Amino acid sequence: MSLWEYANPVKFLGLSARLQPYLWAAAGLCVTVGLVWGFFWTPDDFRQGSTVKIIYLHVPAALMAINAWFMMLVTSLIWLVRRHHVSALAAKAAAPVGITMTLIALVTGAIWGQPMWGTWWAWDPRLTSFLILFLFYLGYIALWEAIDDPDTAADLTSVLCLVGSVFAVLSRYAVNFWNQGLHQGTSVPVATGGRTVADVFWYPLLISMVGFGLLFLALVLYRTGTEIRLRRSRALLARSRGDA
Amino acid sequence: MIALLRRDLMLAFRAGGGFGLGLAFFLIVTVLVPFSVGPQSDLLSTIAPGVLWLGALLACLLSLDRLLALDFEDGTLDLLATAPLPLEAALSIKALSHWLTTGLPLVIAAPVLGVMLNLAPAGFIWVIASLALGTPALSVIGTFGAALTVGIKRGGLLMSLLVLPLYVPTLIFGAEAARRGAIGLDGTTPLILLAGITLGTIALMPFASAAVLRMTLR
Amino acid sequence: MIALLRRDLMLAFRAGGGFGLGLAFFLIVTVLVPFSVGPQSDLLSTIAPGVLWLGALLACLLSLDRLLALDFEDGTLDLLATAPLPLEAALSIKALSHWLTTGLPLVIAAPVLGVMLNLAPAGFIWVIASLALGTPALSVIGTFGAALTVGIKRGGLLMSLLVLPLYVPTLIFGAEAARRGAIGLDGTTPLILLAGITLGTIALMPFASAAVLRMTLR
Amino acid sequence: MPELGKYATEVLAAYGASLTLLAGLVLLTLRKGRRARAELARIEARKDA
Amino acid sequence: MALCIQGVAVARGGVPVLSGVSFTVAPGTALILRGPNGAGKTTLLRTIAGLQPPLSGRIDGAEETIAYAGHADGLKAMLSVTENLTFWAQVFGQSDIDAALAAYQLDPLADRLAGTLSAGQKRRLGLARLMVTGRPIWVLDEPTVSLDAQAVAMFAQAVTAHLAAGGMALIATHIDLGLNAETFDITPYRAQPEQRSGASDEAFL
Amino acid sequence: MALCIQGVAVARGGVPVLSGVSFTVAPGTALILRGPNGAGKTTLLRTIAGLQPPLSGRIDGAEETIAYAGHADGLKAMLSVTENLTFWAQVFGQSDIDAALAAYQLDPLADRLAGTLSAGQKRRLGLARLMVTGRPIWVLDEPTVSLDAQAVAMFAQAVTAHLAAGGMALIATHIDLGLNAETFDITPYRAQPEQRSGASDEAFL
Ligand code: HEM
Ligand SMILES: Nc1ncnc2c1ncn2[C@@H]1O[C@H](COP(=O)(O)OP(=O)(O)OP(=O)(O)O)[C@@H](O)[C@H]1O
Ligand SMILES: Nc1ncnc2c1ncn2[C@@H]1O[C@H](COP(=O)(O)OP(=O)(O)OP(=O)(O)O)[C@@H](O)[C@H]1O
Ligand SMILES: [Mg+2]
Ligand SMILES: [Mg+2]
Repeated sequence: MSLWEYANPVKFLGLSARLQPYLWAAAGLCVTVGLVWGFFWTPDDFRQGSTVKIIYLHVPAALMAINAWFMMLVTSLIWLVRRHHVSALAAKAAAPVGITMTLIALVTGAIWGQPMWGTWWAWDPRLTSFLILFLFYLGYIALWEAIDDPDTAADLTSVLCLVGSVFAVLSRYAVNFWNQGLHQGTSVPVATGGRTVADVFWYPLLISMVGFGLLFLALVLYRTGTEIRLRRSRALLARSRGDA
Repeated sequence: MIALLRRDLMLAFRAGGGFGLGLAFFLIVTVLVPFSVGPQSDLLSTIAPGVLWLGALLACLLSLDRLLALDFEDGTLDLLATAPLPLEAALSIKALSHWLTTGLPLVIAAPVLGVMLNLAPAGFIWVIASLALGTPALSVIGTFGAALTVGIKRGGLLMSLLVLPLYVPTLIFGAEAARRGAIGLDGTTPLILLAGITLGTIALMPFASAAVLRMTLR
Repeated sequence: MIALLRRDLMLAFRAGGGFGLGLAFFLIVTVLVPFSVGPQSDLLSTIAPGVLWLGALLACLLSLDRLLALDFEDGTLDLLATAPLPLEAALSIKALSHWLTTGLPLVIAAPVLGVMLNLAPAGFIWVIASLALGTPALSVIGTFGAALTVGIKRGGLLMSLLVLPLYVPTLIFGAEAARRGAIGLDGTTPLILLAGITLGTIALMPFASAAVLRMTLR
Repeated sequence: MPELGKYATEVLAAYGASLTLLAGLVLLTLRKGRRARAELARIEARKDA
Repeated sequence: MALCIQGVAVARGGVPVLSGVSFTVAPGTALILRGPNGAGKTTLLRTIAGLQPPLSGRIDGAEETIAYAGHADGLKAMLSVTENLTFWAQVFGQSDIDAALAAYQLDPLADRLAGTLSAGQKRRLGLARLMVTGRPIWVLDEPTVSLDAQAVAMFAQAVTAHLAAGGMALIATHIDLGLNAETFDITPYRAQPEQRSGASDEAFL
Repeated sequence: MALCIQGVAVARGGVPVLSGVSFTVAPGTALILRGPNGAGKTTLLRTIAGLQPPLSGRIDGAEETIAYAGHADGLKAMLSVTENLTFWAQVFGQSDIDAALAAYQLDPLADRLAGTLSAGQKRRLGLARLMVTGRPIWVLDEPTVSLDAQAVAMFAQAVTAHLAAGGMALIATHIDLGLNAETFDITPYRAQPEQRSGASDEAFL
């Protein structure tokens, strides 16, 4: 049996209905544990004081914001190449989650910036490119909303997602060229090969990251189901109109 | 009256109705400013009040072309002109709904964008006050411009051209009040003048707009 | 190909065709800047390159909504899609004619407006060079945005929202080159990067635009 | 409650804002999902009737 | 009160198209306007509805008494049938839309967005709008475009009921509506070049 | 080469409207498509012209051979009749527009801006455009809308001449064109709910 079978909406609904209880439970558990641990039982950093506690929100949200866009890119490609509806609808479902994550990263970053850098906002490359990512999400969602025909909307938003990704990467380099920043480098091990935070901060952070990832998955599955049902309502209505 | 207002607001919130697009444009313009003038925070904080005013003005301007043109194309304006509601009242309502869906969100968003532009803390209250007092004038004057160009296909750019000069006094007083406030001076005088302009345009412009619209519908 | 270019240019020059409107908008925005940020000449000359770039970008943007929408409404696009001319070529031509009627006049007008904004003498050549290299990219990217929103009524503001983030790299390199030039530094590196973006978009974007347009026409 | 020191406002604001955003997202998602289910059920009932 | 047109001349795009038109529509009666394409029916009706001034002549009884329906229906695609109708009812100070919905058999469509209606259904909604205005004089420009036979019958019945209640109707059309009404052919009133007085460019002649 | 349609199904707005349509148009012949409003004629013609993909079935002989004329004429109001026609001729690699002007008696109007033409004259110009494409297959959607009797005759003559030169024509219309051609009624091919396979939203049913 191939993975593509789940591109059938009914199959997909069945699978996601079976998966979702576990996903929601795991996501709730990890997010709660990660955040509670981080908030209540970690020491303050000697330099940053209690503001390190923001990291348990900031980093997972930032990570998921980027991953959500990446997921949309992949599902858009699948839609354009193989025209599986679930794929397009999953991209549509992920966008609002992604934009919320972006917003959380921006807001927590801004709040963090005030004590650390003495300013809410600086035109640092990483911050700036996040802002641009936010704009891309906005445009993507607005385009989905503006087009009536669902297939055309899926096509157009997919192309926008592809072109937007290229330009988002371009912007990232342009912004780097334009201004050197204040922001920390990454400390996620896969990115640097070793990590720079102490274990006391790292474990709750890791749990929180996993939790945000699971929460993202659960939300996207649920929202995709919603989109499928809306599409089905629409199709049924169109049929009944055609029969009349 | 209430019916017209409610319908316009409802349409703005429905899919494709354009609510929030003005806001998004405002956001984008403000974001592009640092890219174009550079990221130095002191420079940004000097020009912040002006940029916020200019951005709000452009966002208002760009959302004007849906104010009347859609109603013209589907015949609603013809029918409204023959309805018992005076055209002056109808246009005032349209200006009000434009302000509610465009101007008001801009006023509310301005502080956030002010943060991004390093606006001096003393300036926030002045920027908000001047925008809150000034944007209604932008909507009312804009309605006049929209009425002038309603029959012209894709008249957007032409309308900008007609309306922008009319926006100059509002912009001058509004930006002046915001600027003075931001450097710690007292901006009351320009603010009062701005309020005067707003009241004057609200009282008089609808008559000009209605007169112009009657001519275009003819 | 030539026929399409000639027709588009002819239409732009006829009454209501929109030639010069972009230019006028550019002019007005640049004139409004001193009103909003205040008249100090050193401040103005610091931000002059950025303002010129931002003004040019907005003027380009606002003239985009007539690029394809009019042809869509009167059925020309349907007929062009069935004509022997590949749609990619047709869209490249349209982008070219947009550049000739909007971008090129902006490049030519920029020095005049630079004088009004107290642009440093060393900066003129850099501003012109960067605009000349960068505005074609703006037209080509804009054509993509126009193709995305062509079927949407009054899609102008939505198009701005989609296109502006795509303009960011072009704006950054263009304004950076102009800014460096104006303060006497060497702007060659950003200028080369800008040229790279322009060439890349000219080579690749028409395919994306044509694909998108085929989807909307369907 | 841990001792947050002089940065209490910032930390609490960050947690408050983020959790509000997350809760809002989840609630909106669930509400939209329930509405879609109800709508579909209504249409299918009408079709079968 | 009757609608009374006396010696009216009308122009379109600065060029006079009709002159010397006179007729009266009494309460309880309808008048059908006829004439070939481009004769000036639309221009005349818009003038009577007060959307443009006549070049000369008098129009009596048209103040705040006219409900006009032209080529465009004034419907919003993103509002439902009920919302569209309620809006127009409120603009004209009325509140009851049920009679209008029933007369054009729009009840089954009441919750559909107007943009998802077919052309004929849209037209039916546009005509239903007349019934919520409460105005005595209906001025209609080709009301039956894109309607099928059944819908034309609904329309004829609605007009008959309106007339029976003391209303009036002035209808420009090319087809037979099955109404019991007088016909008025505007062809003889076409403005002749030499008669064209009062046009806005007269001063240049 | 003939235009050959085999078992084609088409959809509009995601809903299949026709299925299993098959016919052939041989060189020198015309085919008249008939069917009530909303039957799917426009959708079928757009599919054949290549503007949208069919759901299923084959369309042969339609590559770079079709001149399509739909509801909109693709005319620019601010260009003159000659300029409009010359533009389309050049797009299709032709140069001679005199025959087209003559066939539709457009010579007296040659220097008028298209925006100042009447609806019927605009339509004549739109049809004249077909003659400058040099394409063998004309695919026409209600070509005679707003034409008067004389202009319909001009059109019939132009089609006859095109057929005599080995061309083909596929015409959707509601009225009698006075052409000597076969008729094809699409009503029986309406997609039935249970037959509706291949629609984009099929997966959701
Ligand atoms: C408002 C804007 C901000 C945005 C958009 C932002 C964005 C990001 C992103 C995308 C990451 C993930 C990078 C990665 O792990 O590779 C990150 C990590 C991080 N950010 Fe921010 N940030 C902002 C402000 C701040 C501020 C003000 C601080 C504190 C001084 C801060 C401290 C951190 C830390 C400590 C990390 C973790 C880096 C690591 O992995 O070690 N951020 N931020
Ligand atoms: N914008 C315009 N500028 C100049 N002349 C115009 C304009 N619009 C219409 N005309 C001319 O005015 C005359 C009257 O037009 P009108 O629309 O009143 O005719 P009508 O009787 O309603 O025709 P139809 O039966 O086709 O609706 C026509 O000859 C037309 O060519
Ligand atoms: N945008 C749309 N979304 C959904 N359905 C549509 C859309 N446009 C048309 N339809 C439906 O598709 C069907 C076919 O339409 P089409 O335009 O092909 O009919 P037609 O035979 O050309 O009719 P006419 O004789 O009126 O031109 C109709 O039933 C119509 O209601
Ligand atoms: Mg008429
Ligand atoms: Mg049709």
